[in-house]
Amino acid sequence: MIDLTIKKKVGDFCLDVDLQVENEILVLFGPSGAGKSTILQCVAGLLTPDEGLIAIDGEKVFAATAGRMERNVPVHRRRIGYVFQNYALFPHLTVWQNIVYGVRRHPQRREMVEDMIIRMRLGGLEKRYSHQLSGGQQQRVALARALVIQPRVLLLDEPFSALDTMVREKLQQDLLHMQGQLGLSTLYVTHDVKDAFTLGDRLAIINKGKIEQIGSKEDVFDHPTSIAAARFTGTRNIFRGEVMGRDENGVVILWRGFKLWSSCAAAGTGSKVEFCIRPEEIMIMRDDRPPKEELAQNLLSGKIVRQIAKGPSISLFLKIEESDGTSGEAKLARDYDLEMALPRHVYRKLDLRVGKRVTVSLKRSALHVIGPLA
Amino acid sequence: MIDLTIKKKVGDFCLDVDLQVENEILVLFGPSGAGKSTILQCVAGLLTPDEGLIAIDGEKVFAATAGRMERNVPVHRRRIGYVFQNYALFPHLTVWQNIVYGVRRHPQRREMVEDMIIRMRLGGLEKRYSHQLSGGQQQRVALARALVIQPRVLLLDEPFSALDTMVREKLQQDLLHMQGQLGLSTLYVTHDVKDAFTLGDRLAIINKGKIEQIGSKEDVFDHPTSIAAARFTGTRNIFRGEVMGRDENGVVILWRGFKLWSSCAAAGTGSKVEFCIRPEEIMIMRDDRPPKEELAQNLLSGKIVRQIAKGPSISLFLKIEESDGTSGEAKLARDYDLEMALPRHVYRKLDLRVGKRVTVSLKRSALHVIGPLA
Amino acid sequence: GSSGEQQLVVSAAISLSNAFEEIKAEFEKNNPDSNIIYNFAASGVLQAQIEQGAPVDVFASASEKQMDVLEERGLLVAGSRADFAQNEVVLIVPGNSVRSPANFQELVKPEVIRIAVGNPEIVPAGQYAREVLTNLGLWDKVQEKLVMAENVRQALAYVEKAEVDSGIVYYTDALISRSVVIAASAPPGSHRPIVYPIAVIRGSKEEELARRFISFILSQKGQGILQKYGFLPGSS
Amino acid sequence: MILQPLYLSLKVATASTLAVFVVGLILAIVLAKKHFPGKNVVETLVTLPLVLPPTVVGYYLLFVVGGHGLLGPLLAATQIQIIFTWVAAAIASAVVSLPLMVRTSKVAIESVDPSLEKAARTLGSPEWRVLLDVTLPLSRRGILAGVVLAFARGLGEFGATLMVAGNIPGRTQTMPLAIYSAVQTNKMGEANLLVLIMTVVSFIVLWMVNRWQREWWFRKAI
Amino acid sequence: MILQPLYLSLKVATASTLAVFVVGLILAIVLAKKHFPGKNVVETLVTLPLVLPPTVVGYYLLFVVGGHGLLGPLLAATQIQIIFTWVAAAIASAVVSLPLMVRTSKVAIESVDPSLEKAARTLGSPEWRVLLDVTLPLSRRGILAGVVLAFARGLGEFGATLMVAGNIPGRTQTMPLAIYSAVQTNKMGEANLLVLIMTVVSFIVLWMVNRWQREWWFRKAI
Ligand SMILES: Nc1ncnc2c1ncn2[C@@H]1O[C@H](COP(=O)(O)OP(=O)(O)OP(=O)(O)O)[C@@H](O)[C@H]1O
Ligand SMILES: Nc1ncnc2c1ncn2[C@@H]1O[C@H](COP(=O)(O)OP(=O)(O)OP(=O)(O)O)[C@@H](O)[C@H]1O
Ligand SMILES: [Mg+2]
Ligand SMILES: [Mg+2]
Repeated sequence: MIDLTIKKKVGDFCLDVDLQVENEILVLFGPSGAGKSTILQCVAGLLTPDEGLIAIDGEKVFAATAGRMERNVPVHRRRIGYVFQNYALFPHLTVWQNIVYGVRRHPQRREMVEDMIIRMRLGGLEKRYSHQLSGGQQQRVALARALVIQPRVLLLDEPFSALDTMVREKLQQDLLHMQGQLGLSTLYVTHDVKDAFTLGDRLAIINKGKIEQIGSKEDVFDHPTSIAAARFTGTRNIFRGEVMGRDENGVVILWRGFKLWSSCAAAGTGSKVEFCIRPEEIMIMRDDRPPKEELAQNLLSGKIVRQIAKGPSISLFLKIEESDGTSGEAKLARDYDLEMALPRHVYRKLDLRVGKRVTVSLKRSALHVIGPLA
Repeated sequence: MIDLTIKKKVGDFCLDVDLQVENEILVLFGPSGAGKSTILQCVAGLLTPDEGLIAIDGEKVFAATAGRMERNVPVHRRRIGYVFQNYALFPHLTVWQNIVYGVRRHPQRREMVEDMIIRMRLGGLEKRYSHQLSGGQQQRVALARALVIQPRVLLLDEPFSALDTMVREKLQQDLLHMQGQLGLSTLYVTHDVKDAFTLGDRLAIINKGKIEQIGSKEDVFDHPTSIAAARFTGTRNIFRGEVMGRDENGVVILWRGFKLWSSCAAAGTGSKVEFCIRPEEIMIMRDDRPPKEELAQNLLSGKIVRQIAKGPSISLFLKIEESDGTSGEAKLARDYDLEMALPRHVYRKLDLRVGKRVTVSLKRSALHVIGPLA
Repeated sequence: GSSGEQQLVVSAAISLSNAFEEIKAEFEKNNPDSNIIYNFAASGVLQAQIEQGAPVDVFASASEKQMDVLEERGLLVAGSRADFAQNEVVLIVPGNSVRSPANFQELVKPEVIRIAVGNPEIVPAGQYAREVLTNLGLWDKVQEKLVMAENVRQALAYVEKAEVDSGIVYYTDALISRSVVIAASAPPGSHRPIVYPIAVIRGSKEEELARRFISFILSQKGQGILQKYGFLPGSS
Repeated sequence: MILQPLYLSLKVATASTLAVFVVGLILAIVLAKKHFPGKNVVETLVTLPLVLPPTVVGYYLLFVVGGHGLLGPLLAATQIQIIFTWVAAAIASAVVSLPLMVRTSKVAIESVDPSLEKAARTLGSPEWRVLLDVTLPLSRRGILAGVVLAFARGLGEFGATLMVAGNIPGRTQTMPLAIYSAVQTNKMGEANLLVLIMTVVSFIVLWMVNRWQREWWFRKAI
Repeated sequence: MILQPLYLSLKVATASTLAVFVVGLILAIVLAKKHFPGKNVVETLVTLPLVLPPTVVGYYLLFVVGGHGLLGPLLAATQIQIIFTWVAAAIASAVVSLPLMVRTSKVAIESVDPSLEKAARTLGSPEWRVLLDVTLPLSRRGILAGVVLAFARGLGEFGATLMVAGNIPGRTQTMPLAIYSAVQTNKMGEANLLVLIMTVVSFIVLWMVNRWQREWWFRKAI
């Protein structure tokens, strides 16, 4: 368990966070420069917060109020496993020596290191120095070195960023397994939504040194409570409208002449609200079939203006036609109104292409009004 | 244009590749330690191949046969833009000085650097030193520094790995734009399928120092010509079966008692073949509707044994029931037979969960027989 | 040396070293149980060492000044001091020189550009050179030409290498170099007698042997050896 | 006759280098890692023996280790004599070569990437272990350069040595002193021979260090 | 009386340091970057002046720069006299402090992360630019340490200087010579005063270097 309430100023950057990590993996998600690495460094003791409190497994490792330091356990006694963003491998030690470093007095060190080398698929590289390794191999050594010490807390700063999907997924499974067995409190920084989802129990969106939102991963993805949170989790379509009315299931929002239903009941009639929908939740309606009941609402028509293939899925960018028949608003800088993501097979089946006119449904249950959860 | 035919031995690692890059982005894809960075270094001139030939835009920059060096243009005259995997920022220079370094004699350097700083969203950090930057900020400085010199060739070694999706996509668009305008030959190393797809024109799968497959990205993704290529591109389901017969549209393969149709016509009757299907191409059949004609073939039934949420999509792991009614083969180590990926809304709509029995279709058109293209 | 041996530490001016090595051989022949240990350096260095309590039994100085200081400080065994040798000041020129001065007076001639002397501040030979030149009324005139060597050997080296046109050194020094020529001796009375004093140092554990060593040097045999190296008898 | 001073020189230089290695390294570490008032003063004082002529350093040393010096009473009480022994020569050498070791090592220690030291700390190493395991090994080039310079300086030390150790053949006459004596007594043949031997020996030692450094110690690591 | 030697000492040390900086740095660069047969020999020869007693170095220098030495004919032809001038003192100082500069800078240059040099090359810099823009700036701590050591050694140089520069009052009498004279003549009061001045001057110089290094040059960069 990590309990963290700290303030820290570095240059003109201010970190001010309050986090609890149970025996779980908490993913730190957020834009570059948001303060994620800074948080990890504070927990590790590599940076000293200006004030606040850090407790690990109930033990107070740092405490300071108003500039007066009460307690600051040195780094080496915090028993943390830290994978640095830049690896920080010891250049004068071999792979084996790097990994064994933290457990060199341990009677079972041989087995422990060998086990790690197998897990991390580093067999045959034991005698190499770090400059003789590829980027991904270095990253795996860094992982092995941090995990082998059996820490009580794991701090992982993009530990899989240089790894291919196959190795990455295997190592993630290993990590999940290990974490589950030992119940390690883990702070995990990543930029990859998939990684975040695969590994994380909960998710914290960090932005400009503050926590934008924290909660279960589903919550954060589906119900962002701020525009920033919505943006960082990949909710591409964020709009502003006015609540016109409500029924027992939610509200209806007026947006550019359209009436859009949302299942969120948070906002009162007449209020201006931001609402959003993830690209993969926008459904294309087929001309040949009547719309299914759950999709019959929130229908918009538009033209595909751009498309980007992204491997298994394809992103389509739609310019919608206004309800009064004119096309788009002049004031919008971007050339599209909606971004949607389709599986490739759907795209092929529907014979879509740039220029084609389509009708889409912004699924009511996925149309989320941004704001504090009701 | 880059023309590359080289051999290079580093330690016990052997690189032996033959590549042509037109005015396009060629993605180098492959497992950690495959030799991707080594290729870039050879093109840049930072490593000297043992033998072979490298030509950039028709100019021979390296040539050696049988240990005799004929030509080796020094690095600084190759006019390449190289983004290093570990950034290699100058620690004694500020962000501005780092970026301006390659163009410090250029009359328009001020504008060029300012433009880059805006593109890379580095405004306000001009006077910082690299140790005062976050990982992602460092990476963007490295990108800016390499791009500002308007090179004739771009070598990008995982240039976006430390960036969040939003910045990454913006920069990728910028890069695509720039590449398109200048027609730069670009070698782009990434581990991210999405990035590869978004940016790449063609794709080369590198494995153990060799090119496993090279071709248009769709070709490589949909029609891997080797098991390794299939594996690295995320084609999770790779099986071995026997060709039983064929019709005008393809072949039928016997696999564990099932008859599976494939659109590939490559293999002859009676031959053992490997075949594969990507997880997102496996369709769940709905009990309440008759199977559509294109999915009526290749039906398998099985039980969901595991599921992993991966953000917008969910991976399901299926244990299929043998055609004779028994469940699975004892010899298989993994606890599932098929991996499939569903969009979340489908998963929710179908009310799937671990333990549930489902029928799936391995879409004929997506079932690909591995082997040289016909 | 073995345990039964009597060791005698003799701090001697380095200019005495050749003669003293021979004296040691002779002395040890006559006193089989004794072992002479030399410490050769500039007299000033030796003096400083003795002042700071170096375990020295006998001090043989190249100049009275250092001995006087020690005597004043009561570091000598009373009555043990004796003058054991004298020296002369000579004018030397490089061996192959053509325009060299033939005597002290010619030092003022314009073709004599540089004259090497010991630094009068530090080097005893320098003090005597100053006396000679002052007495001859040349000191002020040749001031500009002087190169102050830090020891006599250095002055000698300059002359040997013809870096200077002449030098003023001890007669004994001039003798050891084959590439210099003695042009003239200092006129009698142009300097105080150059006297080499020797004495037993207070606190010596071998006072008796020390006295015997001094007696040997003052004996005919000792004096004979010194004269072989160009020294004049101690008491004229 | 010639072997004796050579042996003595090597002995003195080795002892002095060992002392300088320990003391200098500790000083370098403290100066590189700690911040305290007067640090600048300490740093300057350490460099001072380089600025003063060795003879002068020797003179001041005489005041310390001489029988009538500062440590005189202590030395008398313990029946230890330092002046006119090879130990005095070693001390003199050590004092004059200390600045070389300190300055060179300090720079090397300061240049170690701090993130590696951080990594070692997260792996459970307290400060002293970080020092031994990471900082010092990664500064080894600089430290070795300091040791080489200190050894060479110790081998060639003359002025201070003459002062405190004397020039006693067979006891404290090191090579430089022997050369000095030979030159002073105009035995130029002997002097040249001694210089040649000194050159050859230094050459062999330095060459071995270079080789060792290149071939073994720095073979693979950066 | 005191200002004259001080001024001379600073002049000699500065000139010598400038020369050592240029020559030493070039040597260090060549030794660090190039591989050629006999490199080890060169490296050892450069270190040699440290091993030989300065007086002996001076003695050999006489053979080179003396009017009748190796360079004699050249010097005679050009009407340049070196021996017995402050230039000779500077040369002597330079020779004995060269090893300090070379060894210290070499280590610093070798320790620069090669990937930064590679990066500079990809950005269009030929080798000499890489050197000026990346290698040398990143070795500046080590180079500065070398310069400080060379300057200090030059300030304190005495043995070799004496030999080739002579001790011509007001012309080549540097501080160390003045101190030496004072000590030799037992004028301890004067000697102490001179040492004090020397200490204060070195202190000011070193302190300024330290400050400059900390506050300005190394302010932010690692
Ligand atoms: N020494 C410093 N001086 C000033 N600002 C600093 C310093 N160190 C870090 N910062 C700033 O602090 C902010 C947080 O940095 P941090 O490394 O925690 O970001 P991050 O969230 O890890 O980003 P990334 O995903 O890019 O690694 C950044 O904006 C960075 O520029
Ligand atoms: N100096 C060396 N000695 C021995 N082997 C080396 C050396 N340098 C690199 N290698 C090996 O060469 C192989 C290719 O390295 P390279 O850096 O090109 O891999 P990569 O494809 O870029 O991998 P990654 O995706 O992990 O960065 C690796 O297996 C690496 O271990
Ligand atoms: Mg970070
Ligand atoms: Mg790589």
